Amino acid sequence: MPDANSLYGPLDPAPDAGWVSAPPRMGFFTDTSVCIGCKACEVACKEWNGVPDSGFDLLGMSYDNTGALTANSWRHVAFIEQPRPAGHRTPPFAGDPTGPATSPASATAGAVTAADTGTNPGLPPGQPEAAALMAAGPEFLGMPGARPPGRGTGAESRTDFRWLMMSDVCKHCTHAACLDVCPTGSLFRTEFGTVVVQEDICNGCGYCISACPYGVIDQRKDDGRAWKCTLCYDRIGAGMTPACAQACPTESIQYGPLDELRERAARRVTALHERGVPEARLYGHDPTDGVGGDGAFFLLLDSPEVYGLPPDPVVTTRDLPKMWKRAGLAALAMAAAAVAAFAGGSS
Amino acid sequence: MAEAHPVGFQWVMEAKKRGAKVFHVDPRFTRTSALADTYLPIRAGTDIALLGGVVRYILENQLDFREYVLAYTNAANIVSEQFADTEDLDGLFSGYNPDTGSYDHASWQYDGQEGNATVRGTGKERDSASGLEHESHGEPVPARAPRDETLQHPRCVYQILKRHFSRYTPEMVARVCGIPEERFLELARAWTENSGRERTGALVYSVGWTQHSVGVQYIRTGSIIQTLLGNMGRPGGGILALRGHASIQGSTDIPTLFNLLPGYLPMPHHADHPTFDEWVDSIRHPGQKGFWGDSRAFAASLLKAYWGDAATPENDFCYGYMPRMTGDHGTYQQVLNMIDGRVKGYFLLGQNPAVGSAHGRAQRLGMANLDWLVVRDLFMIESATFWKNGPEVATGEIVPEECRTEVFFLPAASHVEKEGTFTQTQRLLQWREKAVDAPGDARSELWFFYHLGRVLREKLAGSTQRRDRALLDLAWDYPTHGPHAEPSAEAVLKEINGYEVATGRPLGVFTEARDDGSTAIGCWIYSGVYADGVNQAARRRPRHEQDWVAAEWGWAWPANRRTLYNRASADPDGRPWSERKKYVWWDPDAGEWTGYDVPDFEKTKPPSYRPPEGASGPAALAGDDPFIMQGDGKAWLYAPGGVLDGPLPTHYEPAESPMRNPLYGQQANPTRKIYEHPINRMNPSPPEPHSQVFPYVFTVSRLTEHHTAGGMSRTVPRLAELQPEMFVEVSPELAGEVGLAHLGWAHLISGRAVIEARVLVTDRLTPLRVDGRIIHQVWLPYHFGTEGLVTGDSANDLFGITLDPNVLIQESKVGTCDIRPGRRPTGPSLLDLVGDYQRRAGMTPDRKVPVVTTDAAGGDDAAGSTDEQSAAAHQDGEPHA
Amino acid sequence: MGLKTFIQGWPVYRQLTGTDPLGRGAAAQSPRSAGLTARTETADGMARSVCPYCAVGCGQRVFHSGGQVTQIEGDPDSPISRGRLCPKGSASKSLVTSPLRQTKVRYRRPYATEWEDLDLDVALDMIADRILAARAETWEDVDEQGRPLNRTLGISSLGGATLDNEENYLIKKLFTAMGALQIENQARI
Amino acid sequence: MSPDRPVGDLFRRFRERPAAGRVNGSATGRDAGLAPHPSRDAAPRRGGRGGGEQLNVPPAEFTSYYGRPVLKPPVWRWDVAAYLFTGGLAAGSSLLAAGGQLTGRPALRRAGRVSALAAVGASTYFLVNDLGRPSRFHHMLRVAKVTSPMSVGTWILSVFGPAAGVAAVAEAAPLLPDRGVLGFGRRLLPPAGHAAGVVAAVTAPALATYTGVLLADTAVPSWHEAYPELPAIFAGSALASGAGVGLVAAPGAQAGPARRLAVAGAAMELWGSHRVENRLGLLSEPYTQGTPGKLLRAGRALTAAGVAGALLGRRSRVLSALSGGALIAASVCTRFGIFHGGVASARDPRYTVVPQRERADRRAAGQD
Repeated sequence: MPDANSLYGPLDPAPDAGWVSAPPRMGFFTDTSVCIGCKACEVACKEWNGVPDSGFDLLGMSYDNTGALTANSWRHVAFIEQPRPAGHRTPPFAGDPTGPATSPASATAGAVTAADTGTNPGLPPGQPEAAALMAAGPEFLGMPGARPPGRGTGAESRTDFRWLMMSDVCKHCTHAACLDVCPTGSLFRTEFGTVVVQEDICNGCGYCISACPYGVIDQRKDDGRAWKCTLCYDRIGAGMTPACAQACPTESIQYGPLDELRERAARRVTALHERGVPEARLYGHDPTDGVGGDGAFFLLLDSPEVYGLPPDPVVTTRDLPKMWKRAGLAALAMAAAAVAAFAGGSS
Repeated sequence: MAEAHPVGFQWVMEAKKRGAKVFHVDPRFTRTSALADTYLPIRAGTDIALLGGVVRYILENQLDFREYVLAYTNAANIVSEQFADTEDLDGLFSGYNPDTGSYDHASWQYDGQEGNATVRGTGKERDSASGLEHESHGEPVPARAPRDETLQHPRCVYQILKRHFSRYTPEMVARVCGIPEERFLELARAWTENSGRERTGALVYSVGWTQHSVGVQYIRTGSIIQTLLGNMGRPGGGILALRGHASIQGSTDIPTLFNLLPGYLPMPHHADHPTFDEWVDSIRHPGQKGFWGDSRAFAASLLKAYWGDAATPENDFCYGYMPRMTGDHGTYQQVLNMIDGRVKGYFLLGQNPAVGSAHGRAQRLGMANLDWLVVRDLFMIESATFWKNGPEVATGEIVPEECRTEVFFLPAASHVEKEGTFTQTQRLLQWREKAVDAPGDARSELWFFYHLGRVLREKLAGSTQRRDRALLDLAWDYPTHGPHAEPSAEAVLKEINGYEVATGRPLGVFTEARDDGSTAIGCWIYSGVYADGVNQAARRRPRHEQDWVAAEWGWAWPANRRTLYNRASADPDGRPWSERKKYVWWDPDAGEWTGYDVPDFEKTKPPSYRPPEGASGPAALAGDDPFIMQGDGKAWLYAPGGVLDGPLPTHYEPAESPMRNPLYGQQANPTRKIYEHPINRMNPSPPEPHSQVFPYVFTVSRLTEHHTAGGMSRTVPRLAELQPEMFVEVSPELAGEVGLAHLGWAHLISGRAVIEARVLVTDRLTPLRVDGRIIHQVWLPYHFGTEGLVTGDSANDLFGITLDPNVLIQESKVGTCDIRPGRRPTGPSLLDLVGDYQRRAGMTPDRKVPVVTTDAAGGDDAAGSTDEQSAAAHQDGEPHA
Repeated sequence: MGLKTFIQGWPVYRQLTGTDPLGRGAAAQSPRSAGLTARTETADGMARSVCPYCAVGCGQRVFHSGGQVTQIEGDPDSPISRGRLCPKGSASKSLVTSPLRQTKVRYRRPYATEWEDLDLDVALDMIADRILAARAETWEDVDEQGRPLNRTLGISSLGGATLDNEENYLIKKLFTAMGALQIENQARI
Repeated sequence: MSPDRPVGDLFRRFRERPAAGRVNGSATGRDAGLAPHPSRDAAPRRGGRGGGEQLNVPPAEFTSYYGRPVLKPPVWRWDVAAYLFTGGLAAGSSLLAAGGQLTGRPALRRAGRVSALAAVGASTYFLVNDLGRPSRFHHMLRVAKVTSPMSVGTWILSVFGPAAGVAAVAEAAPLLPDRGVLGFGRRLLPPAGHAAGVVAAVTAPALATYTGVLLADTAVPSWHEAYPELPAIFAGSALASGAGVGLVAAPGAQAGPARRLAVAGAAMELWGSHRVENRLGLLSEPYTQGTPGKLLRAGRALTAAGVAGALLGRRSRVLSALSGGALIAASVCTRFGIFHGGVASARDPRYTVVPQRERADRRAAGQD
């Protein structure tokens, strides 16, 4: 039965969605600190789920020629080149006759490239300034004009460099707006606590696309329906591992019961901090966050927005009761006005 | 490694988790660098200088694993007083013959063994790539050589090594490689600190290392370090070659190579091996230690497998049928012969030289001058369509209506449509089960060659020609099955394994081989893969059900040993060097060798065993001679023979370099294989003039998303979309200097070709300060061509043909070029642009590439400042852009 | 089947009567979703294979139904790869099932500008004839000193690194017997 | 390059060149990045010289993956915006009709019922037309989800639609013959029409206001943050447009209620849009700039004009009709303005990242 936290707050989603004696909630933990950017996850996903290609375009976003999560890319590997220290590693270009860094400039060029992903809205062009900051590092947030040294955007020579890679995927939120706004019940909560689009039901109303706070779900053009990661519903139902996690060579993508993954992740962050990687942080692991925690969460080495993730997403349906209340008041006002208009006055 | 072998890289990550420090040396910052603890950018083609620096660091600081070195290597051996080092001869060793560009090895021998040398400086061994034979065994040396266990003798290997590498100082490493001293020292320190009794370090290279004019010596330098540090034959140590094709190891063991026969038996040479006995003795070297002593049995058994009943001891097992080498018959020689019209027919079997081989233009023009070409592949590849849409069609060099080559394209079966074994990069054979039937006309090579042989034999039936006997007497009766009469791969594997002729009993191990015709063995090192009539390569015991060595998964040659020379993981007395690193050891109670792996040693030969006088072959191996395939049972820090370009590695500049060799007067490898052919013009290097016309260094390699020549990746949407276009990676500094825009176009020019690519300006590349100059390097993927879903110019077109002398592998990992903004010209004007560069670089058809360096006056100056010069050069070239 | 079952199958009815009033999960699940299972579970068979790309030798499981490959994924039993595959290995199914694959013999006669079709047996026969002709034309019996050569330099071959050991064995054996010496593969490149 | 000259000098000098315009959102990035060195530019180049200039513009106070939007902008096309209008119009008209029906103003009743049917018909078309799989429209009736405004709306429509239909059809009663089956219909229709008209009127306020929640219940920043106002704006806009119909259709004698409705509606609408354009801080921006800004300003002007006309033009049938038209047009502008304002806020990562980043930083600050 619906829980008190049905719309917001910590919640075990499967029982709330009417699953009696549901199995433990399953999810992904994606540890970007061991990602080698091989894109096996993208390919394995497409092979298993028969996802079409998303265009043959060189995007110039480092080695990212996919661009974003779309209806035709359910896993997306982000690549970020930054002239920044990479934790414990000694500066790669120390002592080399280098000039200023180009990462910000190249990123700005990549920001405006286009790709026909075969989906809608697919991959809209970006803002060069924001791209430059992504490539230079997030320190500038809220401090316009500041140009701390060593960020390679000045004239000094670059010595530090790091190449961030991260395999993004649907977050399978505890409070999934896409699911709640779906008018057909096509998007539904599985017994594993995951969020799945039922392709035999979806009629392409597009509501889920505007509702997703992560910009994950997307519409396939020639098909009209919405598509996204199913966390391989068919595979996990058969006790198998999702295709991407099974393929991942370095265990960057880990699949398992969410509780276990959260503990593993916490241990990993501590280990990294001890090894002098203070920038390591978890994202989407916290059941008390705006979406009640993600079923697919991440270990990041920079702020979420650098990876194209919202820094502090809140599920829109948190405010739904207030919205209905406002609508009710408006409706009453409307009715009252009508009555008054006819009752009052003579002519 | 993360780039080209991601799944193998999982083990590096495991090691990292356990605290291992990972160093990555590469001209460009790759996905591997991103995960490494330390990344060292290096100038392409200078690895020997870097590794030599490490050797010096070890020796100068006495950091070698002395007990190991004394017991298991030839460090104490004393070398002939006739030997002169590169130190004395400014980059040449003693015995150099300028006329043939090769060495007489006599002076390299151990003291008093000078007469023993088999190599006499005729260049013959180079032409027959004899170095390849040593994939599994060393050059002949006498069992016993004079030694000085104190390592003090001035002519002992240890002291020679010390002198030879004395000039490879950190300063010199910085001057040559562009690696700052402190960065180099970080590497040297970590490597030595993590080697020895308690710890081992591993050296992993991808086979781009072999694609240099001194490729073999790169690996030699690595093995010298690993041997000095005691990292050979021990767990967590060794040198691991990451090879790039599913069964490239297998195709070397069972060679489709001109100079080898299965099991590294040499292909007979017309002059050296007129008779069976001379041939066999040249392999087993009577009186020498080690298992090659039995090679008469291996050779006889191979011929028996080839010619069956016709092969008898009386007729030397049909040795007379064997074709003979007269010189270099390698793939590049073949291509030049094609251009000259000397080759009639060409088979391409899952290979795409139009994209994958150096000097693509030569490859395509060669194919355009054949009578007939047979291409067997999964997809329509560039090498099958060169006559239709190759770059030369655009330039008018190939006109379809005038190209006489008759082309047969035969579709091939994929890896799931046939059964058989692959041998992966660690010598492990794995059997593949067949899943489905091949579509349409697609057939396996097994089918094609079996039936081709059948048809040939039918057509020749009754022929009285002597030359046809070898075909008619060939043992060619393999059981077939299915509607297409597919031959049985398992039957062939059984023949490879070898069997007792009388009973047909499969052999269990190569020691069962006989030289009396009673055994037939297709490839002696594979004996045991079909032991007891069981396909050992098909074993798939799950990893959780066995220990970490996983000896019951597949089968590794020889004799299912997973780590070669693992006797060295125990000390001379047979005790593990350390508890942490125990692997194989002597069990005194059981009186046999035991451990996690199959001991790479005679099972019951105790450590204390000493051979009797005059013993030879395996019997001559002492109980503490771990390197059982070597002529003296020892690991060689110094190679008295077998390596054609010197007993010790020496840094030579690449055949095409913008730099003068800072170490020696000799610029490039004096024994490298050069082809003087009008189509094969090499860019000038200092001290020759005009090297500044090609001021930039370029290197090529793989992307994770593509495979070699692209035939298996540009044809697959899943992969094509991930790297959809040919591009070139340049540093911001070079971009600023030349004027390149991120995502704009650039074209690169060498003395052979012009190619264009989209530009990625990235901080992952850096200029290097080398010998007081700034050197810019660019990187390109070599996967692109004109066929497939995504197309682009082929990077390999830029390379010329210069080969390593030992194995005749081309230098295709480093070259010089010019790079300019914008797209390349098309049509005939493209040839004009190349011609213009050739003119300005003085690359006339009659120009002779200097083998031995003679300092041309002003050469150094000419090489001084590339920047202005090339800028000037560009003005000349302007009209063509 | 009747109105009753129809009504009971109606998610709204299940919302009102079941444990999922908000229609989020159990009530909204479609019969198709309820019946979903991995196609590997229902495959006709599974072949244990090895990745065809690089030389690491990762284990592959090849699932097939009705003579078609339906899935290729890593073999978790393999001590080499532990069930993992890189993007290339993961794309193996697309590789072997690609519509771009050639399945018919193609023939380009001299000076032609287009391909034409050819029967496989005819092709094999023509190739055999050309081999014999090339041998006859370029055969070398002995060198100038009368030492045996037994060879032809008129025939070349390149390839093998992507082939099976058994195949390389037959290739080398046959070519050696026909005196064709110029046999090479990627190991030289 | 000589050892004494610092590496990348040309590069640096180039990058320090004063900005020469900014990279626009052009589809190809070829112009961006590092511009070629003039003397060496042999490449045929598209567009003008872009280049490292981006680095010279003051850094934005937020970042995003290659500056790409974090959210997926709504895929809804113009017809959803149009539906917002027609739905409101249907609601307003049916209220007008019911009023006319109950207070004996046949002209208002007739006009209201007819336009209600027309508008709800159009609404249905727009809704179905916007689906990626129109043939699956009926899947909307699979579930009834209070968490999904679209589901709620579907059910409201499925009550309102038929009711409005019957009410409108009832207007045709006088045309039927008074004998036979049709005669029976002629006698039956008016009462049925009455009942249906009332049903429609009762559901009308819900129909008019749920669309506010429809937009607010999304991740689109400027829609979601405006959730307190959107229903009011849409309710007002619906009333105004309904009143507009009355003013156009009804003779002066009967138009009194329509004038009063117009005033009430306009008041609600203006109050609401004023709030969203000022209360939301950064998220108000999209409503004040570009097309959305223009539309909303036009809407406000037209509303004002319409109301003025309605009040002053009592005597003039023409002026009343004109002001009625103005009110209807105003409603169209408002709906499209709100719609596009939201879309713009989703397209620009700034509106997603900045507020969230500030919130996160505040929380972090609060913690330590």
